[in-house]
Amino acid sequence: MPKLTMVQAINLALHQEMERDDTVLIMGQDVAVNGGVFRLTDGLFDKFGPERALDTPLAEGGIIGAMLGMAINGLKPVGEIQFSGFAYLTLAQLEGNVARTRSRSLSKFTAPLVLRMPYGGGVRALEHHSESKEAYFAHTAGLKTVIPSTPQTAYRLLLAAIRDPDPVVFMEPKHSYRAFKEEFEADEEAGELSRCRIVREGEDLTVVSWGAMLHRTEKVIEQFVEDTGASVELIDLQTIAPMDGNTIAQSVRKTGRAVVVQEAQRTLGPASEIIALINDKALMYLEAPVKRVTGFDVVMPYFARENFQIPSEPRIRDALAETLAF
Amino acid sequence: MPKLTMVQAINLALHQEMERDDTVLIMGQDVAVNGGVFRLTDGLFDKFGPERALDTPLAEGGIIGAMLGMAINGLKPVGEIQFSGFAYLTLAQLEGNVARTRSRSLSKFTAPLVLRMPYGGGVRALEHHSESKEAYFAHTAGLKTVIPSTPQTAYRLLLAAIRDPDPVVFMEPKHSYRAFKEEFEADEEAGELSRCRIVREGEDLTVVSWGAMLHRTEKVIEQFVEDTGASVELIDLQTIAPMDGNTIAQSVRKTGRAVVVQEAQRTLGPASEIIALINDKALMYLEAPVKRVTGFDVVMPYFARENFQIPSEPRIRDALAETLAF
Amino acid sequence: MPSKVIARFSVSYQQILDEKGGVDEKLDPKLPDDKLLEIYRVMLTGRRLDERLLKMQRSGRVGTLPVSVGQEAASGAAALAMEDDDWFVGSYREVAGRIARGEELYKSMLIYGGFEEGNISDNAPRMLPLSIILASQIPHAVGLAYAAKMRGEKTAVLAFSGDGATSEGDWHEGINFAATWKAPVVFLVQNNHWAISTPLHKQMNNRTIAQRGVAYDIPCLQVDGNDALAVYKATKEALDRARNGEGPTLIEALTYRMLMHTTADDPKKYRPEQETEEWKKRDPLTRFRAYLVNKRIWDGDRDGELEETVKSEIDAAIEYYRNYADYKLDQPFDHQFGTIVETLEEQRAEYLKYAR
Amino acid sequence: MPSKVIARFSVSYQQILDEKGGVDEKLDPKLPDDKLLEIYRVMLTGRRLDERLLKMQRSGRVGTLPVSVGQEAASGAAALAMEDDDWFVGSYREVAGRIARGEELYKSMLIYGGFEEGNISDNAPRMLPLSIILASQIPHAVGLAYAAKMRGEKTAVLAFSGDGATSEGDWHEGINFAATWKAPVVFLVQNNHWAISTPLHKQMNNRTIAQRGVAYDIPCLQVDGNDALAVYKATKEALDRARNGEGPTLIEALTYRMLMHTTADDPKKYRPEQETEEWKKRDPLTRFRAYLVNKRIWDGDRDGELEETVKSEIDAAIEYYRNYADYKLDQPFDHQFGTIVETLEEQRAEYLKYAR
Ligand SMILES: Cc1ncc(C[n+]2csc(CCOP(=O)(O)OP(=O)(O)O)c2C)c(N)n1
Ligand SMILES: Cc1ncc(C[n+]2csc(CCOP(=O)(O)OP(=O)(O)O)c2C)c(N)n1
Ligand SMILES: [Mg+2]
Ligand SMILES: [Mg+2]
Repeated sequence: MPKLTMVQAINLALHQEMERDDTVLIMGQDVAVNGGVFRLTDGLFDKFGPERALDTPLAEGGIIGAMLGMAINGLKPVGEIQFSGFAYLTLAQLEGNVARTRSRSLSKFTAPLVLRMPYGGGVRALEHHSESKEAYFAHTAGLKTVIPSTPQTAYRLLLAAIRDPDPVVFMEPKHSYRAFKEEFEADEEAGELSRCRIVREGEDLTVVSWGAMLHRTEKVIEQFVEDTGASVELIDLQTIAPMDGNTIAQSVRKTGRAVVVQEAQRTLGPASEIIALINDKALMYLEAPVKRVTGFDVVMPYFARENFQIPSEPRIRDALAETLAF
Repeated sequence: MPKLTMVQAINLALHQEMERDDTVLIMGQDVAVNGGVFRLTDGLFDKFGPERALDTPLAEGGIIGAMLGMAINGLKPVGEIQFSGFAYLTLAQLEGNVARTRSRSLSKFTAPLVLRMPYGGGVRALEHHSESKEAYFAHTAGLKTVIPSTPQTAYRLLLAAIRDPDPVVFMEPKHSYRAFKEEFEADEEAGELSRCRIVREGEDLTVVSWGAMLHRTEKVIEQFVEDTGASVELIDLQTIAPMDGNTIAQSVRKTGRAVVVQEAQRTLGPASEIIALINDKALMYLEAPVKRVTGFDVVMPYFARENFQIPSEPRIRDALAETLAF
Repeated sequence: MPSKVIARFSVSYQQILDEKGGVDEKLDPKLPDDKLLEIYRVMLTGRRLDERLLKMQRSGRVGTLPVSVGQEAASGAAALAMEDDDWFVGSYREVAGRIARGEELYKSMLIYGGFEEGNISDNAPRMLPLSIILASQIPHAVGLAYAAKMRGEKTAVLAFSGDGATSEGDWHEGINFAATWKAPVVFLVQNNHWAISTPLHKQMNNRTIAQRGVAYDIPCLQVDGNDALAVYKATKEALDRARNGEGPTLIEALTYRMLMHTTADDPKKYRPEQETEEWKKRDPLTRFRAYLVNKRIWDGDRDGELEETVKSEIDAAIEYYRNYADYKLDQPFDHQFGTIVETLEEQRAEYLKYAR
Repeated sequence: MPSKVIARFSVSYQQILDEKGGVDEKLDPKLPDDKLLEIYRVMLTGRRLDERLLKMQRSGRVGTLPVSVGQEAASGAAALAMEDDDWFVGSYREVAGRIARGEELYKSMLIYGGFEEGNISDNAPRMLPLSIILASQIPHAVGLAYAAKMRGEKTAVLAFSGDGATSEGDWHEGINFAATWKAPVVFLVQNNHWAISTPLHKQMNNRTIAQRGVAYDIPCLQVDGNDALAVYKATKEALDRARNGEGPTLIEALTYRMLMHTTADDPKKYRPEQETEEWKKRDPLTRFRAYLVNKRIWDGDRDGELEETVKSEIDAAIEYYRNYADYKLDQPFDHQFGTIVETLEEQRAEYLKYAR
């Protein structure tokens, strides 16, 4: 089995799906000839030609709007927004049209499309290139919002997203694009949307994270477990909405304690919803407040201070320790 | 003292502020000659002329973008978006520029502007005219998001928003525009942003709501208290972000139980953040899960089914009863 | 500063019928009689439906409502220039156009009565639901067209917007995409001179809206939008070009909103009544009827018959709407996703407990 | 279909210096020598600063970085046509323009080093920070201009964007606002023929970008953007018109991005090298220098001296940047709001516990 990075895994998923289903096409700024600014779409233009690997004019609203028309008329467009920081230009179309296509037409028209975008910090880039705003999409009924954390799950979840009959916002943790490689099954099996993944089982503490933070959190937990002997369960959220509250609640009912690690700002980030779901479904099992390790409620700082905004290993570790000790 | 509707109260606040401060101007679609589709800006064009009461071309992004330029260059624009359902077209400018003007320029440039918009259901209108998406704005660091619930508080909070040195999204519950009148002080005293208002004090249960739901909730509570003799504290959230978690937590520490009533969809609506803040600051005082009475996670239905989506009196009442009985 | 001219553009104006229904023989597309009669029927049905909807609104039987009175030629004749397989992408002021495509009259009532069920019609399968977010439909039209073109189909898309909508970014982005991709779309702007209370001169600095096509180097022209023949002819030619791979066209149809913006609006507040009076003379129905009479394919005797037919169709639609009961309370949950989502099913139970 | 033409438009092209630095005497704006020398100094400083920034990026001293090599005339000469009180609204490819406005060289290093502190300059108070969200700055420029006009000030705004940015809705919306309000803004599009890997013909169907001005009925023209005199002259005239209440102008400056889009980009993947070679011949610096030599206000002896001065300015900036220590860890909290927000102060404490 080859070892792949997340970039390679996503690229492979796109190749395989376009091969398998000739209604799938990719589009976006610089995705065709250039293979995308992060090279996620490399080789697709050469293999599938300009009609199915489409460089678009520079307009995010136009991209998602045109994608919707294509999807209604029989295609399955997989669009790329160059950085999630520019995706708010698509929100009006997403909320106003994409997410409503099925409900307003009683399923006569549907919008099977995927909007991919890299998100999050860690690449020493200019302003707007480090945001984590998955909550905007997750707060939009009618969309599914997915964030993978590893090459293998990125592959499976992207296959699932493309095959899903409804619109999926697929946010890729750019910090993890090439950060590590992983043993890999390229068997064209799709994963399941709206399901968490239990990364490791444990009895004393539930930790929930996703995207680039998952990896960092996992590392901290490994050390923490080694140091303290605690038994920690780690859950990869995977789908931000519709959120799999039952898996999380089940875990918390077992452990009685939870920590959520998120890159996004605190107020109304996914951690708030996770806590609300724990409240709904497992409050009486809680032995300590659920601890949120999050970005602060400030505008994402430029990269010199970015690392103070994004949850660091010491912050995560202290949260685990405090929650266990509570 | 005259009795005023919320429309009259807001209109009065605009008149007084434009009188008091000649850098204040109003702008938006149909706000000048027509006085706005809900007549919130009536009379301002006649009194202050076309330069300070400005009908704009039909482009929400252009409106907020131009407002930012004006604000940087010494004016205090108060813009109107005709319905909040069209305000998502402003989000890219709000997130990408308006909210960052101060932080990216170390306060050299600032954006003292107010973006007003009616939101919420209840007027038998076409699609997109009934949404409650305050969470989009509240999840945007650098913005303040305010929702008044009564004529008097609308007046005071709008004065505060206009005088605030930073950008404020001011969402007006259109269902309450003319639903009731209230005794009124027109004394030009501004309220305080980022502060809840305790509408009634109580010992057994904390209820948090805002906007049009506040009024409905208050009615239910009155009857409920009469019927059951329970002692219920009602908090008007007023500012969605930055949220006044301390006032809420203090109340919950006293009552041990809470219900949140929100018109917005459930996932990642403000109630999630309220619960998260209670978790952070008062979890160990909770004797029951915090109950969320919210819109469901479906696309806002057209108005024939709108009332099933928006929390109804029976739903609110049952939530109070269940939470007390837990 | 002297300099060399490197590109020239012009915008032309087309009118075939004059205000009295006289026809410019050289321009007359010479449509067959049944087509002409269909145009008239569609326009009249649109007019009468609007009038009845207005009454229904006033008596509380439907909610807020835009009407298209005065604009029946601009959408009706344009839609009749389409082929069956073409896609119709409307805004919300194309009652006649929707009827032309075959939409049942009760669908409008359902829509304005607050039912999603009004959005789809088996008779008009290639028609998108009303678009309320101004100009947001423009990129959709381009996507529909791209898909058709990619599959090698000979279909085109006709997409409507208003004068005000041309100020929106989506409008610009969509048309630029269409031009760049040579997508088979015809953009028809119903310039009815007002966007609610906003007159053209507060909306733009332009002499014409048609010239916006110059920004994308696509063919663009202005037509008398109250002249059904001019609208028909321009739209037909543009759709044919689109189907032949010649790319998009922008048509500005000059027309006028005779009544209020919606039932929530009062034009007295901002619009001089004599302007409306002036436009009455250019009523698309009167003119077209006069043309039919001149051509001797219509006369006063037939008015009553047609009015009667239209009335009974509308009556039947109202009756259908009045008895409309074929709906599920929890439909929002049925059509949220095409797959079962666990947490949503939990919410459905809660919803059903209170919905009634 | 015959019809009457109701509006005509044209776009003209202006060039003053040829590729060898020869001047069209009739068009020469005959700038005073010190202005000419300033233009040259600004362009050269921009070029050298970019080159050094590139090196700093390669050695990890700053992060991802766009450079403007080849485009120094389009922003530099334009900015020198401004009055002191005018506002400069850039995108991110106007290094020379920012220098022209007085921005300290170390500010660029701070920006690309990830410090907000680079965004503001006391020397250039009326200059907005870089705008990274393409075209989002266009409406800001209009708002700045509206405020100035409302107060009766005689100031104008110069707003830059790229060819790709003209596809964005914000661009269209902003220019339409400016046209409608007759706002004193000049929109200068640096058409450098590429938007990352996207060539013009995939961006639009246009012969010129200038013709986008026709969509708003504002004056529009194309200039040789590597000809500092043509850029200067067109910008100056347009700014003067704006200040005189004659409204906005759209200038398309034809230029070329000689290097990569940003340091994260590799143009070999998409761009024919001979195209770049061709454009080398039109280097704005070489041409302008030849013109100065022809005019006898420059000669080879002065090159070394100027290079020396520029180098030592850049060295000093690097030195300043290297020692930059004047920053607060919790600055994001200081400049979040202009008022104290309780909950944010709680978060500041948590932030400070871990920031280092
Ligand atoms: C994006 C958006 N902004 C605002 C509105 C509110 N609105 C509804 S119709 C209208 C005026 C539209 O004018 P125009 O495009 O000329 O179409 P007309 O109504 O004249 O047919 C406005 C502002 C909307 N529906 N969508
Ligand atoms: C709204 C938005 N979308 C995408 C990007 C990513 N991006 C940065 S530069 C660029 C190309 C810009 O091309 P152009 O406007 O021609 O300017 P140039 O870089 O050539 O100066 C793109 C797509 C962005 N910054 N903003
Ligand atoms: Mg109109
Ligand atoms: Mg470019």
